[in-house]
Amino acid sequence: METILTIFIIFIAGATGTYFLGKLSGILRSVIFITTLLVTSWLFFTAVSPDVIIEFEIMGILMSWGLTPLAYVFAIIVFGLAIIIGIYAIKAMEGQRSLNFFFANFLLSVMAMFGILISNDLISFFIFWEIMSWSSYFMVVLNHKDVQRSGITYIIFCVIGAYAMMMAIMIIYSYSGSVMIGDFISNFHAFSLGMKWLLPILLLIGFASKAALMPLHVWAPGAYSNSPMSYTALFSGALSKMGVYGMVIVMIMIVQQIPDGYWIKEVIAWLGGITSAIGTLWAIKQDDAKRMLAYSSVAQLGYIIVGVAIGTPLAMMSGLFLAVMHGIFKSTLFMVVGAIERQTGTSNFTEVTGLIRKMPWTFLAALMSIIALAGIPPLGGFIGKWMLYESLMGSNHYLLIIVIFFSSTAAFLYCYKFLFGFFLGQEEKEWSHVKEAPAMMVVPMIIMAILTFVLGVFPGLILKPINDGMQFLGYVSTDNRFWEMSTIFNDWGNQVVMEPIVYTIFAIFLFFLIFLTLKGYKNTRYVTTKDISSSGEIPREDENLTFITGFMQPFFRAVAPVMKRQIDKYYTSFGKGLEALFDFTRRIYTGNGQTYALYFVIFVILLLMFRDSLF
Amino acid sequence: MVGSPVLLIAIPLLAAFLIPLFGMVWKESVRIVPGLVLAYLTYLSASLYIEVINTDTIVEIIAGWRPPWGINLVFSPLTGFLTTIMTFMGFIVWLYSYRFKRNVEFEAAKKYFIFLMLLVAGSVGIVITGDIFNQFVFIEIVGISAYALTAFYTGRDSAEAAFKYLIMGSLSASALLIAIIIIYSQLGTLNMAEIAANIDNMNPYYRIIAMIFFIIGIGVEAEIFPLNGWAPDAYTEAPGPVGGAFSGIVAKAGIYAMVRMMFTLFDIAGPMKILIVIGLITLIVAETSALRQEKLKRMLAYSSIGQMGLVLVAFGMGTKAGVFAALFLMLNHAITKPMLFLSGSFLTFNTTEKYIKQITGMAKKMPVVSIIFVLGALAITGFPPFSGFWSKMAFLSAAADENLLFIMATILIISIFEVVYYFRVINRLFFFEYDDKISVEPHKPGFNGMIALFVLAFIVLMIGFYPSSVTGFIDLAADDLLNTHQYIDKVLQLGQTIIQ
Amino acid sequence: MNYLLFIIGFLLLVLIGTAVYAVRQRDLLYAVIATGVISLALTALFLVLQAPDVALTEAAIGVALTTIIFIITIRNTVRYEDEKDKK
Amino acid sequence: MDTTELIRIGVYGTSILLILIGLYAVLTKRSLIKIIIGLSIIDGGIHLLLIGIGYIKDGTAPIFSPGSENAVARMVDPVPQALVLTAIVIGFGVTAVALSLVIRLYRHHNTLKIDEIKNLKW
Amino acid sequence: MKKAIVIFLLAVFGFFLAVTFLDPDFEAERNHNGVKNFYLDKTVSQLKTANTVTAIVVNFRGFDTLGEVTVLFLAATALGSILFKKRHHIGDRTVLMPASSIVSAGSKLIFPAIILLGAYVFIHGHLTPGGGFQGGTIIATGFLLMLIAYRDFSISHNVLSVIESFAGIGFVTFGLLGFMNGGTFLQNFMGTGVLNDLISGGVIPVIYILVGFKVAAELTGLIYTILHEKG
Repeated sequence: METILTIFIIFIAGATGTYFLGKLSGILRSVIFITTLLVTSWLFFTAVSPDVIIEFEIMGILMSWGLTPLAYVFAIIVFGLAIIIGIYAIKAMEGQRSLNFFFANFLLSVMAMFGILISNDLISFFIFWEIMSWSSYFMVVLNHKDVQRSGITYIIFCVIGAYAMMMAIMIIYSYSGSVMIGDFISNFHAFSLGMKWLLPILLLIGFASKAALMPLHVWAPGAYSNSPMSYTALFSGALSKMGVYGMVIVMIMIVQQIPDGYWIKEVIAWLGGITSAIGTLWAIKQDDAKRMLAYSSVAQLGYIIVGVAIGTPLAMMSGLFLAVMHGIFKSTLFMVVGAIERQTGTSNFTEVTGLIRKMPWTFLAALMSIIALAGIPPLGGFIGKWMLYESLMGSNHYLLIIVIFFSSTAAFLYCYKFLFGFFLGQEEKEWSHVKEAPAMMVVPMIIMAILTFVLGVFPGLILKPINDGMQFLGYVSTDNRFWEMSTIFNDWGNQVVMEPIVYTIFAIFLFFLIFLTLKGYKNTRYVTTKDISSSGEIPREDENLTFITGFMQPFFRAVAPVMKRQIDKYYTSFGKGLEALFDFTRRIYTGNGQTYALYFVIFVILLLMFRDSLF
Repeated sequence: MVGSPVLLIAIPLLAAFLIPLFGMVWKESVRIVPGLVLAYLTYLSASLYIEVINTDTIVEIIAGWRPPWGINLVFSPLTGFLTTIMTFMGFIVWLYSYRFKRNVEFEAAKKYFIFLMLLVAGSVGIVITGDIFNQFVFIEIVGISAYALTAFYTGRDSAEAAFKYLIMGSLSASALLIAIIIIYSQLGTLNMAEIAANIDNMNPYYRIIAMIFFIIGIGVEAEIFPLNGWAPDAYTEAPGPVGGAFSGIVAKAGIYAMVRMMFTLFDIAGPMKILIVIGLITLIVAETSALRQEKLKRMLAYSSIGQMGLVLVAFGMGTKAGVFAALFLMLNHAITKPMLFLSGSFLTFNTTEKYIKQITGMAKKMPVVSIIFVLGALAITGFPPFSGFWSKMAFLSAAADENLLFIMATILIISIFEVVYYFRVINRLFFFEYDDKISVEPHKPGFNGMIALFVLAFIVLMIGFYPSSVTGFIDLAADDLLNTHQYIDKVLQLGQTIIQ
Repeated sequence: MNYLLFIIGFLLLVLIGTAVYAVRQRDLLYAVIATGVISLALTALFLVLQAPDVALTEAAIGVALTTIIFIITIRNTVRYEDEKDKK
Repeated sequence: MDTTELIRIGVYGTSILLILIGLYAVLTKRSLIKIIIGLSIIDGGIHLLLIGIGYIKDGTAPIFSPGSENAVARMVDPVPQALVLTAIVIGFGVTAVALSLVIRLYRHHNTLKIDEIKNLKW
Repeated sequence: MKKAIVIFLLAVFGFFLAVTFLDPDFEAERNHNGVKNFYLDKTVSQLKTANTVTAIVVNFRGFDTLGEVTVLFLAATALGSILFKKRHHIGDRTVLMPASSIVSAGSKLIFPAIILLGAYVFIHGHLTPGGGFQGGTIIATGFLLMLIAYRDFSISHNVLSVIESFAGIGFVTFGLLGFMNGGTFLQNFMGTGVLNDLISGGVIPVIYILVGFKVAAELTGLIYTILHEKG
């Protein structure tokens, strides 16, 4: 049997088994769950090759499944993250509600992502896209928190995107008679000019809604912060990348072909830049780690989209590389928050402090990921950002560089906040009982943290598949200047200065880390967070005086005009207005039978009067 | 030869007259006999349908007079398709309501099952008859059974709903009679095929007037916009399974009558602006009204009306693809909406008001029913891999073929509202804590009801995963509807080859 | 031939007159009886228009049965369209 | 204008007027019974119209008495009569159901005013 | 205000109706023949039924009549269902005032005559004007008279129900017999006899008599139900 089909069957069987057998015993559930993930991943990495294509027909439409090199890059993210997060989730979800459903749905999500990646035609792409939408939706509302608001917002944006996409797909099908992505790309020049603009825009709306690009990003904070953290890690790490995957295809293969399509690229790039700036600003303002990371995800996806939209070889490479890196470090951070929440019961910075000694391994994972996120060498984030800057320079987007630079600098603020808020600072009696998270949670985090480091030092590991993917997209693979950075797996270029720099920085960093830790052990005077007796003010009882409270007030005063125009508010008032309008229009059903009879007569008369134009 | 189409009408009528007699002897028989009859009808319809597909359309004449003099029944791939769905759904609704009013009121139960059976028989009659006045009679049969079923509960508001329905039904019957008068006076016949054959000789003005009166005459059953004020009330007040029967059976018959009239009787080729306009308005008004409903059944009712609008738009495109999409939508809706009504009425069983907030957190107490409800909601909103997706896709593809981008966009935007209100209910059901103060007492669903729901769920999944299992049938049905000349020839010429 | 015309004309006038009366009369009992008169006029008209079968049916159903069930309904509910019409 | 023409116009005109008068009652009268009266007036008008369609000049009833077998040409159209027969009976059935609903409504609402009976709306 | 709007709307509607029906073209372009002559011919030559309307109602369009009978049956059942109350007071007719002795006596006198008339009308349905519907209705009015005149006059619901059921079953059965004998539902499978004989027209008078019984039973039951209704 075809491997792809086998993988699907295993996924479905696994999901069913997890759900039904999970009712019998928790261990059985975990075993089936992990086995499914492992077996599918193993099958995928060993037996699926790009040249196997399955074709079949549904309702007269030819569909086809097969792996492309580009999809392979994303599949690495999906399967890698799924296994690690899956192991983490088993322990992390312990004692939560609806476990059977959670794990079955988790498998469905992974299956849907895999399906998206192996779809060569738009219909099956869309089907898996929608399965991904609803399965992730059920995760968003699984915690019974803020269901009607964040859940509904999420599903609205899901379907806005999906329906835009579906409209495009159906137009493509009816105009060209084929739904193959390849056919669409090669026949694109045959579409009329109007369609040439309409189709990519509709498709981009579809993908952008998942990738949380600016006007369509409002679902992200609520959705990310309300789903179980074990899922958010996958959600932000892998699921949102599906939007990026679609955007890569559209931006490179389609938009290229539009006359004056340059403008779409510019607009998307700018939207990406603005998204990252706004996301960063909002991230700084949050007091809840989950929401902060959610906004941070929005911002990071902004970078990725900038890279993809600019579309020069270097920019594309940076976008894809950042996508992988973001998948790794953001999942780690979400897992960290999940661990902290599990151990302390809250994820609010202002409440939890000084966990560094209670949860050292978690801290290590958090630290590494934060460093990667902030883009400090030698971890992976740096390389991606560096490439992004360079490509922006190369393509003369100087203004955009300012925006990106602003947001990545501002990102330090929330990175710091995250580290300090949770781990550093004084210990409180309240948290003295907190223990390190169980090993089954810590180990995946640490593995991920190590991965950020490994990929930072040996980016070639991941740049090789990315390069293949880019060749598939039509790039010529030798921008030598760029390959020089990866030296260990030196398939492409020359030995380079980068290596000593990396090791030096790493040594300094390690030294600094040890120094900090030692210093922390020795010279701390323990007072409670509420104690500010030295400053002369008498605080009120209810005032929370942790460092994190009111973090960066002056900064926010400065950017207040920007932040005041919060886009969710417009959406909310638009939605409210619509609902009020419909509440009004449905009064047309007055409940009086006589009025209905009157409608009857009016309808007849209208038909009689407009018979010439209606018939 | 397994039987003949006339038995589809005769057997239920015979049974309806027999049931009072049986009831005097053995009380349980008033429940069992209708079920046996509906099961037989389903079997008969399905086997006739298969025969029709394999051989040729059956034109059955009645009283020995061939068309256009006698009344004739036409069992073609199209009517057979619809009849099979209707009888099957009738059986499912019977199965669901088998224990209805058990041990409570024998008389009431007897009448309920008689009405239900005649509702199905009347709807089948509307579909298979080949005579416009006969169709009128069947519409009245359906109408009176529907009024009676709507007013079935002795609560306060059911009579109100039935009365509104009755006013609209009577007015529409009058309009239908006027249309029949115009047709008869101009063409001197009541046979559909004969009318279709001679329609070109008719003065165009009278043609349009007759068509208008037909539209409003059938429009009440087909739930088109200004004539559907009764529908939400009737769906809400009727017993739960009856809401399913209305949406799964009666509305389908209404839609069929309408399109048969437009496509065959008046032989309009190409896009029909009128259907598109009416359908779009119906869709928009109904779906937006559903958005803020507080009662579950009322919300489902508006959703059902909206779907009917969508079906009309699809028919209005007038192309093969459009008709295909419309029939596919009808099939899916006929299965999914009863599924929602039936599972919804299990969920709200122990309440009289049926507020949505009363099912808060019910998934903990009634998991299987809730899951089936969600399945129905996902299917009707067109999420893959469930059945509704394929029909929505067929619809959009047909619209794209005709370059109706505006309509595509409108329908997709309206679908967003649909998703919103269905997901609000799903959220209440699954992702809220069960609360004794607002939620109702869970009801232990009966064995028969669960079987009915499982069968429907299975069909939804089957179509969802393997749409080709039904598309072949729909394809034939669509061809049948579009080929007017074939219809005329079959009825008028082949009418002599009387089936034995 | 003219007397036929006369009869038909008379019956038509009776029909319209009674119909208007039935609609305008606020005492429902009178209105119902006026409806019966409409049926009666229709019966005669059907007879004149050479439809004896229909005339018989209309006479039995329209004049007798419909009127009586209307009257029973009125006895069961209210006699006046509005409370203030009660003299 | 000959006699048949006059009869025709008179009958058609009257039926149209009856339909309109009935509709007027349905649309403006608040009493449920008045509305049903209106519906039956509409029915009457339509029945008259249908009979009018079948009428021909100097027609005779479509009944063969001994010796009149050749009168076919002068007979009025029997089909509308058969239709009216059916329609009258159906109309009676609907009226009976409507009146029973009125009794039910009165039982619950204690009024017959249609604009006070609207618990179900929107 | 509302009335003015309604009158305006009705005027527009009436205008369209008038334009449709009063236009000379409406007559001029009519197809006067259509199915009419065929029916008239066949009624005499094949069905041997004097009353063409009866032939149409029972034979040519017998399927309509089956539906029509069903509508009445449904209406009677629906009435019972709609007016259904938990406690049913039988024989407690307070709706109508007690009848005077003149009415009572007169009713008793006239009742057999009415029943006889009704029976005559439906037995001769195929020969003279009238038939099952008319005769059945006349019989029902007879019972109505008795119900009004005598407050304690009662009819067994079960008897009515049995009559109704048997008549209905008979109708469908005769239809099905035609189906088996002649090939089509409601086929006239019996010998048709001679025109204008009492025993003529084959199955037509039989079916019409069944319809008569059914209509009589249904309408009586219907009136009985509504008469026992208390406000």
